[in-house]
Amino acid sequence: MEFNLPENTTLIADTASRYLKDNYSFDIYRKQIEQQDPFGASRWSAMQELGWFGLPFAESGGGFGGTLLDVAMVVRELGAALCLDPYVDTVVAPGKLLEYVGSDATLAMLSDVIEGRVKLACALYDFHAGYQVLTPSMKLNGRRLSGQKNFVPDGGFADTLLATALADGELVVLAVPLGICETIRYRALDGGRIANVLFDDVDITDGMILACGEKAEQALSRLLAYLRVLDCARMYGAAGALYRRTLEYAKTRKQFGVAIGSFQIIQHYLVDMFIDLQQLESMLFMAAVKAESEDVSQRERASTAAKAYYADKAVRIAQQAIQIHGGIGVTEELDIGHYFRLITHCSLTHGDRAHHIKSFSRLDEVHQGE
Amino acid sequence: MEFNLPENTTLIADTASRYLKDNYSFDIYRKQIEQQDPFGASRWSAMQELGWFGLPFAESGGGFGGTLLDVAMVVRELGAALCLDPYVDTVVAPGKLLEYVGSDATLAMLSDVIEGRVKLACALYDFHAGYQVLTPSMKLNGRRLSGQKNFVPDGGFADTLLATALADGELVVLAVPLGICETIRYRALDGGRIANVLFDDVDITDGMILACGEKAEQALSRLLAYLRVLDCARMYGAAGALYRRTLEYAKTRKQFGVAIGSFQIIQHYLVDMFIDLQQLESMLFMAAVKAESEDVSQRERASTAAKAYYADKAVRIAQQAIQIHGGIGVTEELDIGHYFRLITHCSLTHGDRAHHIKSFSRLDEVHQGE
Amino acid sequence: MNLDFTREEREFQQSIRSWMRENVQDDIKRSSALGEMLAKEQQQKWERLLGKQGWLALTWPKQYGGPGWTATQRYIFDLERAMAGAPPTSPFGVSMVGPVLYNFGFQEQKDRWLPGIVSGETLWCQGYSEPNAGSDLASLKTRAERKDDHYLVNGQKIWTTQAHWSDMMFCLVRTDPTVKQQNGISFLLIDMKTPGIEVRPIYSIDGHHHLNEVYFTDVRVPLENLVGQEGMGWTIAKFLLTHERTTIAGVADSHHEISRLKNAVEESPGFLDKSQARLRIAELEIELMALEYTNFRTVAATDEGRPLGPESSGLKIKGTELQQKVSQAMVELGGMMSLTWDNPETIGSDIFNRATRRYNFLRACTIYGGSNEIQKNVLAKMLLGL
Amino acid sequence: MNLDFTREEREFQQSIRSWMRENVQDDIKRSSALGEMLAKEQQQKWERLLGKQGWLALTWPKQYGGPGWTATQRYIFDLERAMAGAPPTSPFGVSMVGPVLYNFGFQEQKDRWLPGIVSGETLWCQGYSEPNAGSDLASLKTRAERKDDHYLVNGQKIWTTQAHWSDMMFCLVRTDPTVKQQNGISFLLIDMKTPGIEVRPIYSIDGHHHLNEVYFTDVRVPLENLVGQEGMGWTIAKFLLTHERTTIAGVADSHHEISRLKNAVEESPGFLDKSQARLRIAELEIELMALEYTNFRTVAATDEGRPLGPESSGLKIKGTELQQKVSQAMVELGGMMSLTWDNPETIGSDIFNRATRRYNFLRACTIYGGSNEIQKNVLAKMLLGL
Repeated sequence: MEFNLPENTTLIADTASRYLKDNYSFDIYRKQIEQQDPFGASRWSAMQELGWFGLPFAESGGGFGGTLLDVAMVVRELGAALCLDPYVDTVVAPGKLLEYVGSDATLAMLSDVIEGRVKLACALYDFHAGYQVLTPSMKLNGRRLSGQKNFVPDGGFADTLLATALADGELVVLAVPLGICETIRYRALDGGRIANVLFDDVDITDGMILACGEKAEQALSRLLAYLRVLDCARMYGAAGALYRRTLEYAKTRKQFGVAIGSFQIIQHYLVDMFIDLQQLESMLFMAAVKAESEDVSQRERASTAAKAYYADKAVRIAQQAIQIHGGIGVTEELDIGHYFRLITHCSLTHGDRAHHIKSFSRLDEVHQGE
Repeated sequence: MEFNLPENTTLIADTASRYLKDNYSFDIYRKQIEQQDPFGASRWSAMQELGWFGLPFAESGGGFGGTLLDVAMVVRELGAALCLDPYVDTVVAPGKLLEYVGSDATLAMLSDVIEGRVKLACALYDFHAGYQVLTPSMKLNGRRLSGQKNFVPDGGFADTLLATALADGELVVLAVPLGICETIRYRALDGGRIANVLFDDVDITDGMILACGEKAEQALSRLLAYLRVLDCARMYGAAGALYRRTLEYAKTRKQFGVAIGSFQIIQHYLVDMFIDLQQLESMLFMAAVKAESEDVSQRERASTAAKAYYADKAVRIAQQAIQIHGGIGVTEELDIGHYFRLITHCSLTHGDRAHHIKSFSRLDEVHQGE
Repeated sequence: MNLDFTREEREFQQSIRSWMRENVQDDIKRSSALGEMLAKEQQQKWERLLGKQGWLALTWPKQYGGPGWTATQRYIFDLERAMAGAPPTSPFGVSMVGPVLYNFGFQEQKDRWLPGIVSGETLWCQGYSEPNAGSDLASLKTRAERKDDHYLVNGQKIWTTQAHWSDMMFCLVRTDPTVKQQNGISFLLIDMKTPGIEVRPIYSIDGHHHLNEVYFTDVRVPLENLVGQEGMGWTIAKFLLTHERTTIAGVADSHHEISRLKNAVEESPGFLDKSQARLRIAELEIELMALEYTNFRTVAATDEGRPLGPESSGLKIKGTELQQKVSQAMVELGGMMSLTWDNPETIGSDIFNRATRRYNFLRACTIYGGSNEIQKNVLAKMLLGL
Repeated sequence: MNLDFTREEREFQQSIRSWMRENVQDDIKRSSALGEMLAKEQQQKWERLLGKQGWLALTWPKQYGGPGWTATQRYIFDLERAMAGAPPTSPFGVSMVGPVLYNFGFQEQKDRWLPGIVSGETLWCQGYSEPNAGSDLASLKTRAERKDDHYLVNGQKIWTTQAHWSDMMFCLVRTDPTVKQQNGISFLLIDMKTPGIEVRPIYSIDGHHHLNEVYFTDVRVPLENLVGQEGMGWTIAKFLLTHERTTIAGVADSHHEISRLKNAVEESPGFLDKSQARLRIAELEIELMALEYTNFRTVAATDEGRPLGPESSGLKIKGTELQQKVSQAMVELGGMMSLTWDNPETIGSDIFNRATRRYNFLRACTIYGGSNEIQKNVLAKMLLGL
C-alpha cells in the first residue's frame, strides 16, 4: 500500500493551483455568475494549453493518459478556487463517455474534444427518471426522438449533446446538435449554466447513434463512477477552503474582547471540521483510485460510498463554516456562502445521499483487501 | 387549552414519590436485580393500599377511574426511583386488556386484579412476529394451543398469562394458567424478570378464550397505545433523574482545579439535555392525554410519535449523562448506568424507534387543532 | 389538563380560517406556496389589511390597539395565518419597539408612534448589530452626542433587516463613552429620512436583499426621540429579550413548511423513493410535535399569567434547528430538482425548484437574534447557577 | 498511489488467514461470535500462542522480540485476527510498558521484563487514573516516598483494567510533592503480589468485571523498579500517547462487528424490515470505509517513517464514535431480542440477545484513554496554534 500522491499528480495539482491563483478570483467568479456567457475564450484556451483537455484520456486516443486521480486533483483546485469554468461538464464528462463507448466514431469525436474543436455536454437526466440514468424518459421511436432532458450542465455554450434515450426499452446514446432542439438556459445553484432541452419529434440520422444496449449501459456505468469522484473532488476543494478560512476567522475575529477561537465550543466545531476533512480526503483518494477499476463492484462500492459520505460530511462542514462566521457567512459579499452553495449543488448531482446509501446497501460486500 | 397537572394527579404523583422515597432505594434495587423473587409481600400490599391497583380502571368495573395521565405520573416516579416492582406489567397491562375486552368474564377477572387476588401478565410477543402484535406466531387449532411467547414481563411471579394467538387467521386473546406451560424465567436488560413460555399442544377450555377477531384487535390496539405512553413515562422519570444527577455532578466534580460545569462544552451538553427533557415532558403530557382518545388515529399518532421521540432523545440523554460522569458512569456502583439500561430497555418495548417512525409515516395527517 | 382547544377557541379558529380564506390574496398565496419572499408592497398591503382588522399588534394591551386575545388565540391566529399561506408580520414594530414604547415611553411618544404601528403604516427596523458588535452587543460604538436640541449620531449599523423598506429605526447608541460598556447605551428612535443616513444593501446567499448596512454621518436626531433615560438602552434591550412571543419557536411556519414538503413529495414526478421520503418527513413531524407542545406550555403559562422560564431559549434553539432541518430535507428530497436557481419554467416541481433559496437563507436563523451558542451560554448560567 | 496490498502483502495475508483458521480455538470463536468477553485463561492461552509465534509484540524492534513487520503487515494481521474471531491482545504489556522499557529502561530492566511480555507470560496493568485524577492526570496523588532501598507507596488507583489478572503494574506516582504538578511524577513498576496491595473489583454496566480499584498501603517497591529518572513520569506518559498504534481506530474490530451485525440481520427470524436495516448498516460501513482509509494513511506514513500528525487523535475520536454507533445499531436492530440479559437459551438470535452487553461497555470507549472532549481540546490547541 502506498498513499502518496504520485509526483506527476502533485505537479498537475500545483500547476492547476498556480494557474487559478493567477487567472481566477472571487471577483471573476462573481462576474461569471451574472453573465450568460460563461467565460472568455482566454480561459478556454488556457485550459487547453495546461493540457487539461487531453489529461483524462488514454494516449491511444490522443489524450495524455492521466488517471482519475490526476483529474480529481485539477477539479479539487477548481473547487478550492470556486472556479465555474465547466471543465468537467464540457470536456471530461462527454470525453469519457466517448472514450468508454470506444467506437471509431466516438474516438474520432473524442479527438475533436481533445483538440478543443467541439463543445459537448452530457444530457443524462430528466426529472421523471431522476437518478435512474439507465431508464431515461426520452424515447426514440424509429428515427424520431421525443422527450426532454433536464439539468444539462452545458456551461451555457455546448453545441452538441450526448443524450440518452430508450429505443424499444433499450438504452441508446445519441449525439444531437443543440441547434435542432428547443433549449432553455438558466443558472444552477452553484452559479454555473445549465439547460433544459426539449426534443420535439426530432429527426435522428444514423451517425447520431453512438451506442446502444449493453455497450451504452456499461459506458454510462463507468462514466458515473468517474463523475461521482469528481463531484467529491470539487466538494473537497471547497470544504478545504472553508475550513482554512474558518480557522483563520476564528483566530482573528474578536467577540467579548477575545478571539472567538478561544471559546471551547468553537474549538470543538473546528476540530470536528478538521477530522471530517481528513476523512473526506481519504475517501477521495480511495474513490479516485478504485473508481477506474475494471471491476464494476469495486467501482460502484467506492464511488457510491464516497459520494454518500461527502453529501453528509462536506455539507456539514459548509454549514458549520457559516455558523462560525455568523452573519457575514450568509452574504453574497463573502465567498463562504458561495462555497456553501457549491457544496450543496455537488451533493445533488449524479445521485444524492439517499440514492447512494441505497445503492451501496444493495452491493455485495467485498472483503477488504481481497 | 390548559397544561397544568390536575390537582388530583399532582397528589397521586407526590404520594408515589414519597412512598418510593420511604420504601425504595438504590440498595433495594440492587438486591432486587440479583433475586429470583421479585419483591416481598410488603411492597405488593403497599401498592394496593396506595390505590394503585384500582387507579387505571373505570369506577364501573371497581377501579378508581384514574386517567392515563394519573397512571403515567406513578410510572414516572417508579422510573425516577429506578423501582423494578412490576406494577405496569402485572397490574396495569393485563388489567387494561381485560377492561378493553370488557366482557362479563374479563370484568370479573379485572376485579380480581384490583383486589390483588390474581397475578397476571400479558404475553403479546414472540421473536418471530416481533412488534407485529396482531399476527402472533402461536396457533390455536381447535382446542390445542401450540407455539411460544417470548419477552413476557411477568415479574417472575405471574400465575396466569393473557396470551395472544391466531385461530384460523383470527386473533384470539386467551387466559392460560402458567402451570400448564413450560416456563423459563430470566433477567431483562432493566433488571426485571421476564419469561419465555412454551405452549406444547396445550388444551384450551372454553373459559380460557377471552376475545377474538375484531374485538381482540381493538382491545390490543388500545392497550398498546396506553403502554407506549407508560414506557415514555418510565423513561421520563429516569431521564429526569439522570439530568438532575448530572447537573449536580457538573457543579461539584472538579477537574483541572475547577468544576467541570465551568467548561463550555459541558455546559452545552447540559443545556441540550435540559432542552430535550423539556420537550420529552411535553410529549409525555400530550401522549398521556391523547392516547386514551376514542379516536384511533389520535391514539396512534400521539403514542407512536411520543415513543419514537423518546427512543431518540431519552436515549441520548442517558448516553450524555454517562459521558459527563466519565468512568464512574459505567459502573454498577452508581445508579447512572442502571438508569441508562432502563432507558435502553424501555426504548425497545412495545415497538422501537424504527417501528414507530414507520407506523407514524403511514398515518394520515390530522391537522392540529381540528 | 386539556390539550384540545375549547369550543370557544375552535369557533375562533373557524372564524379566523374563514377570514383568511377570503382575505389572503392569490399573489401572496402563490409566493407562499413556493417559499418565496414577498415584495415590500405585498407585505405592507397585507399588514395594513391586518391593521384595519385590529389584528396586527396582537400582544398589545387593548388600550394601545391590541385585540385583547389570549395567548392561545394568538397561537391559533398564527397557525391559521401560516396554513393559509400568509406571511408572518414584521416583528420590529409590533413585537419590539411597540412594547418598548408603551412600557418605557412618554405619553407624547406613545401618541406619536403607536398608531402607525397598529395600523401597519409605519415600517420599523432594528439598529442593534454593528460590524464589531454582533453577539457581543455591549461593545457597540455608534455614538450619539447630546447637543442643545438634538443628538448628533455617527457610526454604522449592520445586518439591518428591511432598513431599505423602513420609515423608522429604533437603535442602540452610545451616549456616554466614559462609563462601563453596558451603562453608556441609550435607546433612540431615528427617522430614516433624516439627512446623513445611508442605507447600503447586503445581498444574502438566497440571492435576495433583506439586509443592509446603515451609515450615520452627523445625523441630527431630536432629543425627544430618546426613549426612557440616557443610559437605559441596555435595560430596554434586555426587557425585549424576555418579552413574550408566541411565535419564537416558528411552530406555525414549520407546519406550513412540512405541509409544503409533503405536497412536493406526494406530487413529485415519481422517481423519489416515497416510502423512504415519508420516513424522513415523519421524523420531522414528530420533532415538530415535541416543539409544538412545548410551545403550548409557554402559551398556556402566558394565559395564566405565569412568568416564562428558561424554556423560551430552548424554544428558539429547537425551533431554528427544526426550520433548518425541514429546509434541508426539502432540498435533499428534491434531488436534482433543487439544483435550479433562476429557471424560467417549472422543472418537475416548483417547490423543489425553489427549495435552496429558503435553505440558504435559513442558515442565518441559528445566528441572528443571539446565536444558538450564545443562547446556550445564557441558559447554562441559569441551570448551573453561575 | 496504490491502495491495494502488494503481492507480498496478499501472500502474507493468506498465510495469516490460514494460520488463524487453524489456530483460533473454537471456544474463542464462539465467544467472539456472540460478542462476549473471554475468561482470563482463554485470553492468556491465546496470547501465549501468539507469543510462541513471535506475533505478540508486533511494533517492537526485532532485537527485543518484534516480528519485524511493516505497519501494513501489522494492520493485515490485526484485520485477519479480528475477522477470524480472535480477541485483541491486551495493550498494557506490548503497546505500553514494553515500548517505555526499551526506550527509557536500563539494560537490567529490559532483560528482566521484556521477555515476559514478548511471550505473553507476564500480564500487566496500568496504574494511571485516580479518583480525583481522571482526565486531569497531572493532579494524581499516589505517593512514592524514597527510603533507603525502596519506595514506600501509599494511595489509590482506579479504573485499573484487569488489575485482578495482572502480575505487574506500571504506575504513575508522585515522588516529589513540592514541585509543580507534572514535575514530581515518576514511572514505577510494581509487582502485584507485593504486600499492602489490595485489588477491589468494579463491575461495569455490561455486568462484567474488567475494572478495579487498587489500594496501596505501605507498599515497598525496590528502587530498581523506577523507570528513567525520578520526575520523568510525565515525559514517559506523553511519549506513550504519541506512540504509534495501528489499532487505535479499532478498524479491524469494527469490521468484525459490522459483519456480525449483518449476519444477525440476515439470519434474523424475519420480522425485521431488512431493507431498512440494510440502509442503516450501509451508513455504518461507509463510515468505516472513511475511517479505514484514514487509518491506512497513518499506516502508510508509519511505513515510510513519516511522523504522525494530529490525525491520530482524529482516529481515536472517530473510531470510538463508530464503535458506539455500531453497537447501538446492533441493539436497536435487535428490537426486543436485545431486551434479554441472562437468558439461558437463545431467543431468536444469540447475537442480538447479547448486544446490550457490548453496547453498555462501549459507552466507556469515548471516556477512557483521555475522553474525546480532552482529545478535542488538545487537537484544537494544535490547529489554532494556541
